[in-house]
Parts: sequence; structure tokens; C-alpha cells
Amino acid sequence: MVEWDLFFFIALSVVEVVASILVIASKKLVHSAFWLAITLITMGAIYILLRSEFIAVVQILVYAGAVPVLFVFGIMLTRRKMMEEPNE
Amino acid sequence: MTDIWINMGPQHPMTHGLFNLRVRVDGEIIVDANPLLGYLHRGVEKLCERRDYTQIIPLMDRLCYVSSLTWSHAYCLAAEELMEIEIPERAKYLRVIALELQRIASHLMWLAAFGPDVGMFTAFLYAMREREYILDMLQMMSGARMNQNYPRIGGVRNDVPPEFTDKCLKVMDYFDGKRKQYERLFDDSAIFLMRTQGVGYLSKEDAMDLGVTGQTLRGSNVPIDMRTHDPYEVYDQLDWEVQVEKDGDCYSRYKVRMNEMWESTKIIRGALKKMPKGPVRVKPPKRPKGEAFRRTEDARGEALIYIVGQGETSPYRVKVRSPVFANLRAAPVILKGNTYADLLAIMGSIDVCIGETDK
Amino acid sequence: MIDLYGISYGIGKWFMGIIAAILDFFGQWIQPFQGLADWLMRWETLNVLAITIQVVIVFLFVSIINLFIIMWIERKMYARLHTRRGIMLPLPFRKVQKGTGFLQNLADGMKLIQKENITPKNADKWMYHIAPAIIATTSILVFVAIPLSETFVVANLEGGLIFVFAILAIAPFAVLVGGWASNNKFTLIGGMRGAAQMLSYEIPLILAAVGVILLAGSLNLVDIVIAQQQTIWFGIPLILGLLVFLVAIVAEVERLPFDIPEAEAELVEGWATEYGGMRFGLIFVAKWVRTYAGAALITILFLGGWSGPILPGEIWFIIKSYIVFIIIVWTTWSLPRTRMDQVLEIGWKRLLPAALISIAIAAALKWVGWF
Amino acid sequence: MKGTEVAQAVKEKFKDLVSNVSFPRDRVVRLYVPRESILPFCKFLRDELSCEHLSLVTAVDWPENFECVYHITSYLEEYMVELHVKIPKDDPKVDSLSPVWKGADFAEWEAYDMMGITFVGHPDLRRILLPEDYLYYPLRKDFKG
Repeated sequence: MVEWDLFFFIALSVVEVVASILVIASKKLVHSAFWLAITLITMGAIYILLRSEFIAVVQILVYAGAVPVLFVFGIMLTRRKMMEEPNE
Repeated sequence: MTDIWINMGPQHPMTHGLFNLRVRVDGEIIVDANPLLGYLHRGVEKLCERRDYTQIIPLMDRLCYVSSLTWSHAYCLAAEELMEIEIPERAKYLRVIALELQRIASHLMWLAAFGPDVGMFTAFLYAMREREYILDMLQMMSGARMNQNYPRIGGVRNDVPPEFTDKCLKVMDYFDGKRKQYERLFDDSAIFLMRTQGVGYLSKEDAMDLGVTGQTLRGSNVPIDMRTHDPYEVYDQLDWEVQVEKDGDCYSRYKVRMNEMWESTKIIRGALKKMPKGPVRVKPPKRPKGEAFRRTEDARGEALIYIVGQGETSPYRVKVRSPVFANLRAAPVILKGNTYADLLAIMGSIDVCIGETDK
Repeated sequence: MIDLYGISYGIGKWFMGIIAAILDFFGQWIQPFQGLADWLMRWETLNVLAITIQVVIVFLFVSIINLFIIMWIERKMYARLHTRRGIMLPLPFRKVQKGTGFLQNLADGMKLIQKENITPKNADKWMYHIAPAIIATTSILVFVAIPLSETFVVANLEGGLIFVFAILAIAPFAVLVGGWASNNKFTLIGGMRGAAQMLSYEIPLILAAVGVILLAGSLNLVDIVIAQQQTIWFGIPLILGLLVFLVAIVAEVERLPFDIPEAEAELVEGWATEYGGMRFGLIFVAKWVRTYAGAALITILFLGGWSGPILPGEIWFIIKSYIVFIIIVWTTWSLPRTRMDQVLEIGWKRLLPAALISIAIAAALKWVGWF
Repeated sequence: MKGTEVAQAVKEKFKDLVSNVSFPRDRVVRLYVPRESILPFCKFLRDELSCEHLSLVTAVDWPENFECVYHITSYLEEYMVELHVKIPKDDPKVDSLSPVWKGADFAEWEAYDMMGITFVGHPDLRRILLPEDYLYYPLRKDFKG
């Protein structure tokens, strides 16, 4: 008998912990935002494991939906090196 | 993301030809624009110095691939001025008919490009559909659809077949009947009005100062059309009006062109009715001497051809004034302060043809 | 009504039965095979298998059959709007050069698969690769929650509507990631526009659906349709909400009046400029899948879902959703593109108040007691 | 306004500077001015004779000298001035007309590009049709393609 719940919980937790470490470890702001989105989506998946679907989808809708805003600010406030160079 | 330079071209779906428009945008707002030309430079003016006067006509046809007939006609007109010959009356009428057909074809091609510029791809195929019939008429006159090589110094190459008048009238009827469809497609569309009205404003003073001509000038409330301003052929004997719009925005430039198409059908009808019988060509002298210029109203604005002859079989110097070259001067002025998305509508409304710009 | 779970369970049981019988046969000599056969025939295993088969069936429907049909409909439909014939590729064994062109999309897909996948030198490789995957998976994932009939549904979620919105909201994120990672000015501007557009259209979209939620009293998509079967289609009292939802869904899937993130005239191909080969194919296909998801949502929320006489519910659902899809295609190919600021203006100043009025109407109807 | 009237008006202002006046057509006047006085002359044309439009700037390579030809239009009075300026070969310089007509710089660009005439006072004189590092002026007669 496989404990599917446990299996998924462990898998999701590993993904989430790794992603959340990468949020603070990434050098680029945009990468951080990307990992933050992954963290929030996996957190939503863990809510599903806890049989609370509504809060899971709200989690994705609200938090993961808000990440693009963060992303936009990340793009606006940082500069990519390649963009500054003249076009060859 | 503060200011960045964007290269619109030379390979870009927006460019109606091979040129590079460097745009500096701050977010979505255009701060600066800089057209870079020369990708299509063929040295037509130099080539003219090595060719016979008659051999230049097909070369001039290739100046603009959309309205080639107007260019060879402008050259022939200037050469006739240089040689001081008067062409037969019938040839004048035939030229007017051919020119106006070419103008409609050119404007339809412009419309076909302007539609996708503002995101309406349907306009492309609608305009192309009508253009086929117009090109059929040109083919009937000259035997070619694109580079007609029809005008000659001293007249036109050949007379039209006898059934031409009826067929041309039929095409004009058909084309006039499509006017309502176009008005419903464009003028009734709220989004099209949103995209063009009040966009790309060019004031009357700026337009005059920058040397802008043609529909861009007439869209800015200056009623200057070389067909009445400096009449050539038989335009002053036909019944038609110069189209002017007041607002100076993309919509008025669009409107001028659309109205000009319907005005052209009027000219063609009148010319077909008045056309006399007779010869269509006189023999030009071979070695003219002196200098001459003539202005014509090209499909895009004032075309001026200046010829210097030195008593040889080929001219000493030929200079082409391309209307688009001058109109492009206005592009940075109009673009400044507009949004990046409006760039399409603005450049579309100027009607860029790089063939004649780069020569 | 087709019971999707029952069918899947049946298929799984039949298939596993064959394998278990074979294993049993060998189990005469090899003892562990018998245990394996027993395990295969247990309810838990079959349940997992049945769910997998369900997903595969829906995936096949959405991404293969349905996708080819809607692509074909769209391409034929706008060809007719352009007064031309559209795709006409004949079947391979037919020599005559005229046909319906149904297999043209298959040929296009095969061509895209054969293309080389080029990654730009300065692109952010990892994010560049992942963006088409995100947008394709989320687009198909929407159909997990969309019921074709009462029983033809993979996951009958309690918060199905919110789930659909949540999944649809992830795609603009992929747009931004892809646009940023490609390291191209056109893609970057396209991605920024995508984010701005999403922010302004998510709200009217959800608010327009709130009226439906009020009338139906449930977030469950199946319950919403059942509520409509008992009363009337919600599109009739909430016509305003329907229109707002239609406009907002067109903006959400980035179709033509609002396709500014990939305005091909000014931004080459928008945020997807640097993608080639099958990555581009995925992006392109995802757009169609999302459009169909939008059409399916409108069908469920406003047009009574699968309710209809005589024909089975699934057929009714498909007919209705295709009609909505054709309406979307029609608007797409007859309107010019709006500008960025105009898109935001339409979203915030027109659609948002209209959606609120729609909610007020729904609340009033509920209060009067008609629903 | 007829060509003769224009010539009259010009002669009153720039007495002996204007030479070789001829009338190719009814409303066209062709005249020569020395290159030093081109800027005041054009200012006069624009301000006093309402020449709003500079149609064309041409350069011709004659055996003895260069010649700049300006076609200047008056929209209001419907006439045209064809202005010739002789430029010596060893010093191909002439005043730019961009202070008078803003649109002149594009036309002058082309003349510079093709004939190598330097326009003094031009805001940004550079190659426009030919490559930046191109060494020749192709429309000169001594250029052998």
C-alpha cells in the first residue's frame, strides 16, 4: 500500500523548499520572481492535499496572479546588460 | 526599462519596403525617430546618364513598384518639355486614364497595407480584390500589370482596344459600388476611428515648412494638388475636385486617399467621355539641348523630374524628386510624443514607398 | 449522458483484467506474479488508472480532435471573411487539388516539429525553454475542470470556476517570462503589454462571472449548469454580463481587437518573436486552446451548458461552444487592433462598471426571488 | 503671379546679384545668384514672395564648376523659381537652406551624398543613401562605376 498523500506531500515540499531557497539565492530579480511563483503554486497544491480546494485555487489566483506585477517591477527597476549595448 | 532604441527594419513586418526606422521609446511613448535609408539604392540617376532618352522610361517605371506608370509619365512629361514637343490630344486623354487607374491601384495597395498596420487584415484582401480589376484595365491598355512602360516621349506606346471604354466604365461602376463596403468596414468601425482620429497630428505650418506634399499635405488642410496647381495633360479640362481634410491626423490622410480614389473614377469617366479620335504619338527629336523640369502629382505627392540635356542621345543629368523622401522628413516630427503602437498608423498614413525614396 | 469515470474505469478494468489473467497464468509457476495480479485488480489501483485514462481522454479531445476542428473552423471561417478559399490541402491519396484542407493543420504541425529549435545566444536559457511549456500545460489544464456534461468531467471541483480563472491567470506570467527571457526588445515590450492587459481584464472577467455565481449559488460548474436547467439560461437576464465576459475573454486570450501583446505589425510576433519550431507551435496551439476554453466557459456560465433537446448533452455542449468560438473568430477578423491605452481604458472605464451593473442586476433578481 | 513680375520684384531687391533671368514657362522664372547671397535671397523669397515650399535641391556637375539648382514653389501665388548657384570645383561649399525651410535638410543630404557638396550650417550632414564609410560621390562625372 502506497501512501499517495505522503508521497505527494514530500514531493511538493521538496519542490517548495528548493524553490523558496532559490527565491533568495537567485542573483537576478526576475529569477526570484519566477521561483516565488513556483513556491506559491506548490503551496496551492499542498492545500489541495489538505482537501481545501477553494483556498488552493484562491491561493493560485491571488498570489500567483500577483507575481506578474512583481515581475513588471523587476523588469522596470533592473537592467539587462545586453539591452544596453548597441545593436550589432 | 527607460529609453531603448528599437530598430524597425530593415526586416520588419511594418516596413513597406526596405528601410530602417530607428525609434527611441520611453515605455510606450516615442521620444525620437530616425529613418535610415539606402537599402534599396540602385543609382537610377547615374544609370540615366548612360542611356537613351527612350531607354530611361522602363527604368523610371521601376522607381516605384506600386505606381510605376506615374513615374514614367513624369519623366516623359519633363522630356517633352525639354524637347519642346506637343503631344496629340488623344494621347493626353489616354495618359490621364492610365494615370488615374494607376493612382487607384496605388491607393488600393496603400489601403491593403494600412489595414494590417492597424490590425485589420481583412482590408488587405478586400483592397487586393478591387486592385485586380484595376490592373486588368491597365493590362488592357499597356499589356502589363506591374511595370507598364506605357508612356512614350511624344505620346503613349499604343492606342487602347475598341472595347476598352465599355469595360473600363463597367469596372468603374463596380468600384464605385464598393465604396459603401469600404465605408462600413473603416468609417463605421469605432476601433478604427479610435486608432486614427487625433493620432499623428501634423499642423498646417509644419507641413508647409517641412516640404511635405501630396496626401499628407492635403490631410493638413492645404489644398495643393499639382494637377490643378501646375496643370498638365488635360486635368484642367475635366470635372473634379481637390480633396482636402482639415484635421491633419491619420484619419484625414486616410480620408483624403479614399476620397481621391472616388474622385479618380470621376476623372476616368470624364476622360473616357471626352476622349477624341486621332494619333497617339509623335516622333521626338533625338538630341535635345537645354534643361527642363515638370511637376506631376504622383500617387504619393509632388513628383518633380529635372533633366539637363547636352545635345547627346542620353541626358547629362536627371534628377528625381521623390515625394516619399520629403514626406519621410516629417515622420520624426509627427511621431514624437505618440505611442509606439501608433507608429504603424502614422507610417502607414504617410504611405512609404522605398523604391522611389532610395532611387 | 456519458459517464466519463465509468467508461475510464471500465477501460482500465478490462485492460488490467487481461494483464492480470496473463500474470495469473504465469503465476502457476512464478509465485510473485499472482500477488502482482491481485494488486493490479484492487480498487485503489484501478481508481488511479481510471483517473489517468480520464485525463488522457480529455487531453486527446482537447488537444487533438477539438484542436484540429477549431483550427480548421477558424482558418476556413476567416478565409471566407476575406473572400478567399482558405486551406485546401487535399488528402494525400487524392490527386485533385481541391479539398477541405482538414489535414493542413496536421501538416503544419509536422513541419513545426521538424524545424530546428534555435535558442538565442543571449537568452536566459532555462526560462526561455520553460515559458512555452507553462503556457501549453496551463491551457490544457483548464479543461480538467470544464464539464462537457454532468458526468463527462475529469474533476468535479467545488470551486471549479475559481480554478479555471486561476489557471487562466498563470498564462500571462508565462508571457512575461518568455518575453523577458528571449532578450529581445520586441518580446520585452510584448511581455509588459501582456501583463498590463491581464491586470486590467482579469477583474471584469471575474466580476462578470460573479453575477452567475449569485444566481446559481455555487462555484461548481456542474451546479451552475443544473441551476440553468431548472430556471433559464443566465445569458438572458445577465445579457450585460455575457457581453462583458465575451469582451474580457477575448482580451484574456489575446485575440485580435486586443492582441496587443503580440501585435504582429509593430512587435513582429510580440512576445513569441524569438521562439521557433515546436516551441512556437505550442504557443500558437495554446492560443487556440485558450480561446476554446473561453468559448466553453461562456457556454457553461451563460448559455446553459449541455442543456438541449433530443441530442446528447456532450453534443449540445460542443455545438454551443463552437458557435461561441465562431463569434469570437468573426470579431477577431473584422476589427482593427486597439492601442495599449485604449485597451486599458476599455477595461477599466467601460467593462468594470458594466460588470458591476451586471452584479447588481443579478442581486436584484435574487432578492426579488426569481432565482 | 507671373514669372516676369517675380523677376521684377527680385531685381528691385537684389539689383546686380541676379543674372541670366529667363522664363521657361509662364509661371516659372529661372535665375542665377552668386553663392554668397543665397541665404538672404531665399529668406527674401520666403518672407516677401511667399515661397513656402522647397521642392528640390539638385547638384549638376558641369565641366567647369558644380551647379546647385533649387526649385522653389509658391503655393499661394502659383509660381516657381528655379534658382541656380555656381560652385567652384575646388571648394564645393554652399550655405545650407535649412534655416529657411526646415525640410531642406533632407534634400541637401542627398545632394551631399551624391555630389559631395558641403552645405555649411546643415544640422547633421552625413551619408544618407550610401554607406557611412563610402569614399566616392557617384554622381560626379569623374566617378567611373
